[in-house]
Amino acid sequence: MASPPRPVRAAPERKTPVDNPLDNMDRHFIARGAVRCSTPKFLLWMAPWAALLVFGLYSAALCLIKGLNQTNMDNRFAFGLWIFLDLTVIALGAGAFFTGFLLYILKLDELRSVINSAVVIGLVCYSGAVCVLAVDVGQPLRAWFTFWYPNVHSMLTEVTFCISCYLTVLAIEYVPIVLRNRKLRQVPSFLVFEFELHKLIYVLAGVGTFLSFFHQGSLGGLYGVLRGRPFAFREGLAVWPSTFFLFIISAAAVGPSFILLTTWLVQKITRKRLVRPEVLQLLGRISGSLLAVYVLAKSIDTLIWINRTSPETGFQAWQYYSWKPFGTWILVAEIGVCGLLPALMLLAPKLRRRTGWLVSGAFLACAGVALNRFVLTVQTLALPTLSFDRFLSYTPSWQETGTFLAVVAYGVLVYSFSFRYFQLFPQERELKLEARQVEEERELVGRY
Amino acid sequence: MTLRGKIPFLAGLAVALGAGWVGFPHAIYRSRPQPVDFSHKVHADKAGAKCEDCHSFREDGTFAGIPTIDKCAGCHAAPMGTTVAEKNFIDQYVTPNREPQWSAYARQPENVSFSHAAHVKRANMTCESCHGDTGTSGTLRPYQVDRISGYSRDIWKVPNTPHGMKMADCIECHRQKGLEHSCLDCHK
Amino acid sequence: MISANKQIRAARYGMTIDVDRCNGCGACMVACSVENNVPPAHEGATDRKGLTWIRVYKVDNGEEYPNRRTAFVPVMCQHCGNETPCVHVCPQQAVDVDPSTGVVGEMPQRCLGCRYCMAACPYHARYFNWWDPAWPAGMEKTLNPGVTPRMRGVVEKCNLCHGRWHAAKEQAAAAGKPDTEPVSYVPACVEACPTGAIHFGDLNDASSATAKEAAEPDSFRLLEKLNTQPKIYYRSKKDWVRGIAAAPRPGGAGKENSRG
Amino acid sequence: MKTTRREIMLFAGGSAVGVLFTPAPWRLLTDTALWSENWPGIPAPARGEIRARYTNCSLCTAGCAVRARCVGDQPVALSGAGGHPLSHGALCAFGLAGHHLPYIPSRVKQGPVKEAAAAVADGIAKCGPAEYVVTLDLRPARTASWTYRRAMAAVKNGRYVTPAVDSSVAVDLSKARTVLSFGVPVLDGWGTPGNAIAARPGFRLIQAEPIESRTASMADQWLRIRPGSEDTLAQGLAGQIAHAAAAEGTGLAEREIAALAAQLEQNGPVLVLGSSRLESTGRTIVSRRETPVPAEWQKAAPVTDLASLPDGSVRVLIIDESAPGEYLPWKAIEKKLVADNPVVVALAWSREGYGRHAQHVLPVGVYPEVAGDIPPAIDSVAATFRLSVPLVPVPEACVKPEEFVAAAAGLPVTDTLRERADAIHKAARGTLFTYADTKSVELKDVKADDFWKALNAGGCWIDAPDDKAPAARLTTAVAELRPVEESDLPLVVVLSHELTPGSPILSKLYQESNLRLGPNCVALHPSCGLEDGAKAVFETLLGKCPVAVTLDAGIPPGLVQVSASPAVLDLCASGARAKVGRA
Repeated sequence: MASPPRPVRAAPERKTPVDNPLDNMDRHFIARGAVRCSTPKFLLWMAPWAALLVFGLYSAALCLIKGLNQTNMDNRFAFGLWIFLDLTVIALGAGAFFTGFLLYILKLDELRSVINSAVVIGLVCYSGAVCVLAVDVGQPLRAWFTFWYPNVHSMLTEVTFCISCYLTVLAIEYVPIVLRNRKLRQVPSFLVFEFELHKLIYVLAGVGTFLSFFHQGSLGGLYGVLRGRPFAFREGLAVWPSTFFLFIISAAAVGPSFILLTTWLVQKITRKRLVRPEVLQLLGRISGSLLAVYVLAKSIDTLIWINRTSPETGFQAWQYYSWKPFGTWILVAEIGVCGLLPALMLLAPKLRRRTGWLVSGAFLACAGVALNRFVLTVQTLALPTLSFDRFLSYTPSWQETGTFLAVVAYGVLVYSFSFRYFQLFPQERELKLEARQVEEERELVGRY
Repeated sequence: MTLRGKIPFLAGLAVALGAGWVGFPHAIYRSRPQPVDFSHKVHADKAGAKCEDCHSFREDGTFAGIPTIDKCAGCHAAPMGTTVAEKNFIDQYVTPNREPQWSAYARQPENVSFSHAAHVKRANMTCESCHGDTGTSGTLRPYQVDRISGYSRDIWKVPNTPHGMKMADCIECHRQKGLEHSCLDCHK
Repeated sequence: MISANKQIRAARYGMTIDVDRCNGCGACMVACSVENNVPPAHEGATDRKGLTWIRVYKVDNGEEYPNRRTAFVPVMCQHCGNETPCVHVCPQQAVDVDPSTGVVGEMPQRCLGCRYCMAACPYHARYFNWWDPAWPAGMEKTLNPGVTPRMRGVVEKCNLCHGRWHAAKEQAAAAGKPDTEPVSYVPACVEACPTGAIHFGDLNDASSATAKEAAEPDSFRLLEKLNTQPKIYYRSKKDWVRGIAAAPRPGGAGKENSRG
Repeated sequence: MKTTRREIMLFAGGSAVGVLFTPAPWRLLTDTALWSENWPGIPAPARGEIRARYTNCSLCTAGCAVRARCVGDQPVALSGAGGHPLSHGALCAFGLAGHHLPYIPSRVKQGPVKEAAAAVADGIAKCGPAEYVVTLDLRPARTASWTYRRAMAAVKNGRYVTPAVDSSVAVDLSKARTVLSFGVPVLDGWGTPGNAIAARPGFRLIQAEPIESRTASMADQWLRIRPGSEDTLAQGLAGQIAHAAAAEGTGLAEREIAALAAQLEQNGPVLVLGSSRLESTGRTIVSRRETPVPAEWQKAAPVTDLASLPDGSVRVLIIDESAPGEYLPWKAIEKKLVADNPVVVALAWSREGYGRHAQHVLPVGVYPEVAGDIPPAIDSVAATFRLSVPLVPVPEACVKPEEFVAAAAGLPVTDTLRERADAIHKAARGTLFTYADTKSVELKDVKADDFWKALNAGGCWIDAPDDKAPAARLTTAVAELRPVEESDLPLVVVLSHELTPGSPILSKLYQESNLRLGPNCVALHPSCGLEDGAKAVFETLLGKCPVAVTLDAGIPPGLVQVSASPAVLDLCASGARAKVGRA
């Protein structure tokens, strides 16, 4: 993806360098007005990720064919790395629905410049999560039972339904992005289809938002309902435990941060300006304010849990933290360092204007949510419930890690591909033209 | 789009529908002949045998199912009729005292715990209500088994009855009788 | 459901386990595995990847000699009677409570192996088939036809010997007894316990020995405060043993001195 | 007309849509799910009529009464047969899975029967004046044992050797008010489990052993003594040495010993197990009448103690381990063999015993394949006669140990069990207890044939109580702890009494949980520096063997608990010095 540092002026789309025909054989597919690196360079970038993906697929195949004995999970650590991964990526992928929500429902038009990127990220995260889930169950052939004999009381049913529906929505949202590809536009019926689809986008955004709110919540509920695990169990508002709502807020908060983070990353790697800084700052502001709300809610919830919920089940909250290495530091890190701190960083206009602060704020926010999901999945299972239990440890096997990495590789590949051939950042072109004008003016100034 | 343009699409549609509705239902089953050409009818009429004469209960209350060869030998030690089928049966199985490898049409999956006693003795159900007219059939139809799941075709549909022997069929009746409590009522 | 069928008196099958009588011989674990066609361990199996529907834990009071005391606690599915944690988490109704017996049943053939129920169970009484079941050549002849072997990738657990329940029911039917007859059988572990530490019966039937024992002052249930209302009652005259019903000792203490 | 790509795509699209409206995809979805219920490798249990058959467990001398639930003729589950006056319907973990034994992976399936017979005959012929032909019988006092004794009497220089167990002495738990046990697993497999449990309320149990065993945890009092100091404690209590000295040697407090001594004074009768230093009081240990044998058997070789044979003197050694009994370390046996190629034949069903050392290993039937009687248990005051009856057919390749030995000695092969039964019937004492109906009848009211039938349908003859039975002494009737051998290895061995080999299902007790110590496993204190489950090497002066480590805070530092499998017993006894190092 990284393009050679060539003077911007030298790259108006009309005269892209054709010195070597091999160099840019796919240029007709590249969006008009965008400059991308040469094909070999692109392939060079993709190769290692593809290799990683293959390795990952191999380890996943092992788990499917030989069974889950390939993992280091066991009867006590029934959930492991994979569930942690699912919860995290789905939280990070929340940017897709939330940006859509802000853009199409709340009419926050500045976000149009990142919505496509957001959709791609969402698609990557969700499809990745679903694939890993399919490996994680012992009998994938029976996965459809959940749809045929659903247990409506189970949070997992809610999750399964919403995620699979929302994945479809994302796929539909992804189609127009594909169809706007320079080459595909030439097919008239595609253009029509794309136009029709685009009229749907508000509906899709609405549906997507609704679905997402639900499964983000039910993912939280997943652990909140475990009355057998006092460390995770939370009291309910209506039919849902508090974690249901905490997950919605945290996901909504961290989604924009993750988009901010990825966009910044892409800009760094490609050495291009893709969106105006104001957009990133806006994302930061949204993320920050929601994060503040989350931290507040989380703190209140934690206090209630420490002082009422947990003691009522016979477990003194402090004793959870007496099992090393999971000391109280983890609580501090989760709410303070990775919650309150980034919230303040992103809310302070001065800091926000500095890319360094902005980005590290966003990063901390993401880290915080990841930590939260880790605590809920891994620490919950590690802690003893019976008085004669042991405190357990678990390290994933290479097959588990491989499958995990496959998702990462898959994400990078899909994103890189989309970035190269589709218009992920509408502002990219105008930003480039501006840059050129600035350049020319400077020259004029220089001449006289 | 013109009709002409639609033709390939419609063709594909037709082919798929045909294959799916006509070809597939046959292809999915493997057919296996029964070892002996046995006639329930003859035994019912000539020998005046009732079902439970051969398909009996054991002392422990379990159902014996298909009778063993010594039961047959009880009458067929020597040919009673003149049919070739009977002669072959005696030569191949009775005389060498070899069990025929019957295939039970109504054999339920391994995880089903079906109690004939509960249905026949307590609920006084007739054999026909589940097994259809097998008891009066003149010949044994070939045993058809699903190629993938390995379950008998009768599970899906018992010939000449409105029902099959699927879980849904059991539940339907149990629900009417208010005897549906949990999975492990009928599963083991 | 049950309401539709008045003549069945809803029972609550339960157990009382006298911890003071248990000498940790493991007969119950063996009898259970034999009865329920639980396969021998795969060579890769450990005490965390094994299949033990009933598992006897060796616990002690954490003291040093001469005050050190040890006891053995058999733990199987506790058949929770209230908000049964595993039932309402299962996404596809593979777990249910039989209203006519109170037995928490699990259907391996319906299970997709998501293991959510295992995370939900505070008693760690549910076990996952990490391997396909395997018996040494010839030993499959000794399998019990009353219980079907499970396949790899599904969860299984104690169901109070439902195979025996079915057999008892069938014999009652064959003998022409009505369905209202309270089913008379005992699970394999109860039959096997050489010290007679485990008793099984209907907790709803106040006249039954089990119900009486469960009501004794020295009886207790594991993690009672979770309010899962288990139907497995434990008994002991020793205070420290009754203490094990409570939440774990805080970090480190009693970490490695529980074996089993 | 030529088909365009566009038409092909349309066609494909059409069929794709069409398929969705046929049963095919949905049925395939269902079928694959159904297939996952019975995919390859999941056995379907055989169906058939459920019947109960009765026998006696022959895995140890307890010979507990067994009720076998059979499908057709194949036992699928064992349980204790209720109402039995001695075993009280109890069955231990090993007995409960006894019906798996014919299929254990370590089973000996075939062996060089003819070669072995020839070698034995040759050996007997070659046997010099100062050399012996020996039959080693791990479980004496069986009818088969009598055959061996008669055979050895018929052979020149024949000797009948058993692990020194005196079958004429019995322990009467019901008489004891205090039981002082030196590491004897009174409540964990010793004697007849059912009987010990039934008698338990009647006595106060004091368990003296270095590690809190299952018995110790159930005892009224547990004395944690230094390993190997059992004798010292016994001497102290017997007043042979001062309490101070005893305290010094055992690591107990002096007043503890004094208190204990006083207790034994007041709270008699006292039964002492595991030490012959200390007298049992009252009639808690009595001599037991021999189960009648046919008169013509009396011309039999006496029981010889292995130790009494001179080293390098055994030319032919036939070991019968068809019935598990006390295992003599191979080292002790080996040095008795002649230097120039001795003949050693092991009659075994498991490769894990002497089969590892003998040059001829012959397969024999295993419980519940073969008929055989079980000698009365140590805690059975009355003589008994009960048969372990075959429930499953024995493989063709197997030999009958008695017949093999009898043939070697040129003895006629007869139905010895039936002869014994008739001899008992002739004596016309005692009662016959039958399991199916849990009834007892006077033997004199039973016809000989009915007696024989009853024994084979699951029954037990129990001798009439013998009130004049004189009090006796346990010499070494209970496996006595051997003294610490001299060595500077850091750890002291404490054997745990686990019975091996057993059914693979016993993995529930060790591999899949840590309830018991598995074969070739050692338990150490967490401070030992090894990790839980680590592979390690167990080493004594006599050699080394690979073991798996279990960490257990219940084991005092400096001790190592080892499960007594043959491989381990070849290396050490309780109290021996050992070390456990990384593999």
